[in-house]
Amino acid sequence: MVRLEPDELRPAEALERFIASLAGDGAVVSFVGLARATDDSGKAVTGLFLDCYPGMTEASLDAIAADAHARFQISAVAIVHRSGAVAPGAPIVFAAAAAPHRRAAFEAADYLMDRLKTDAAFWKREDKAGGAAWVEPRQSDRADRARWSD
Amino acid sequence: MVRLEPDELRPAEALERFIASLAGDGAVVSFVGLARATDDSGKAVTGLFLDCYPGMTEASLDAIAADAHARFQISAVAIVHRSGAVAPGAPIVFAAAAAPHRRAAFEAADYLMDRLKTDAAFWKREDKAGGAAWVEPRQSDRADRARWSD
Amino acid sequence: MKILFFGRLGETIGREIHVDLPAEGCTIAELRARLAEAHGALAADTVRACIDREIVPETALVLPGHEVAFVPPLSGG
Amino acid sequence: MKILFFGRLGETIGREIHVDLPAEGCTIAELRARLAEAHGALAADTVRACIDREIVPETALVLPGHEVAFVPPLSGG
Repeated sequence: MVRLEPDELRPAEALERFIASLAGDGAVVSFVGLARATDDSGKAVTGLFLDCYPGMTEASLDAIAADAHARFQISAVAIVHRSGAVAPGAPIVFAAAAAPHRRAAFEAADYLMDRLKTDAAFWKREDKAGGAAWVEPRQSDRADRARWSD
Repeated sequence: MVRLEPDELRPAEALERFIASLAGDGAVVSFVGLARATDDSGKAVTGLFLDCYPGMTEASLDAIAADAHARFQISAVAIVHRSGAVAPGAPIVFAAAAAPHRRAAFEAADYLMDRLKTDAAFWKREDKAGGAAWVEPRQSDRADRARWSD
Repeated sequence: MKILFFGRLGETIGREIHVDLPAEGCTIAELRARLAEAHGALAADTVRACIDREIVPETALVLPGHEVAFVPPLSGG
Repeated sequence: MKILFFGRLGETIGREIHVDLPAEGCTIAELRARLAEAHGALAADTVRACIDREIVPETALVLPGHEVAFVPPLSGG
């Protein structure tokens, strides 16, 4: 269940659908990321634009989901990611993992997000009063990603 | 947002309500626990009964939520927990944490679950073909709980 | 006075029983010993007593107006 | 041949431009050098080239029918 969503992302619906798809797992961990209303320096962000490369972006999400499956004792993964214009406060990403045991589900969801924050094929523009700025992963995102290096 | 739910627990609604209650947080981590269809020895469970002590049980959930607030840089916590008869596969617990940064939200949700699994004031009975059995926390739950000892 | 039971105890003893309490009260230990005569399960030291919905030690004094309960070990959620 | 651009490059250069490719193809490095004459941003070594939606090295051979794109560093999700 990996999907690029050009329109509104509804986390509750995504969670509902994910749970309905499961067969006997006891633990579901999900992450919802909402667009921040400020940038890293505290400046107001009036909107976010997520540029994607059709085909390549989906493939990057699929690869992250497959890596999580290979790495953890999980039975299902979901990634639903916005593309296009996202308003401040609106959901950008829903990522979830299901497993028989909660530890694996927590670790896999954590891993999904660390990977998505650095390796998902998006180009993000923050629109602000002073103009727009294209952003790169934070140093903290790179450090989080490095936690999972083999 | 801490609630004991004697009737059906709807995780998607709980998530929706939790997200709607937030003001500016970027990260929401939620856990959904579903009743297992088998016990630890693999035997089929036909139903689960969660006995609670009105007043004491809610207080135990409130205390766990307060401890999470004190321990992590989070801005909101939700716990919705079933009581009474729960069918196999049905949701038992929804626990969520929201924070400006995802690491705190993940850790707080993880913490909430480890605490709930050992310190929530419930008495759980598994109904099986051979009869019913009241259960205590697993050794693995106690070990998970011990991760957070001061 | 009403005494409440939960979990396995609620099933074997019933959700509540009524007992007469001395006007000057008694300790949990004394109350437990009395109740255990009829309900042996209450003698187990894994069974804890609550006064007004808080777990209390055996030395705690039960007074008229208190809500007293006996509970098995928590199962957790 | 159509060349695609994403992120900041898509904004400054446009989503796509058309160029003539020699029938025998050329390397990414050669293509990049040609395009960079008009679009200096493509000279930056943080800009990576893709063939058929996969990031490729500078030595990769571009042939007719390939989908070629240049992309800035990923922002992540």
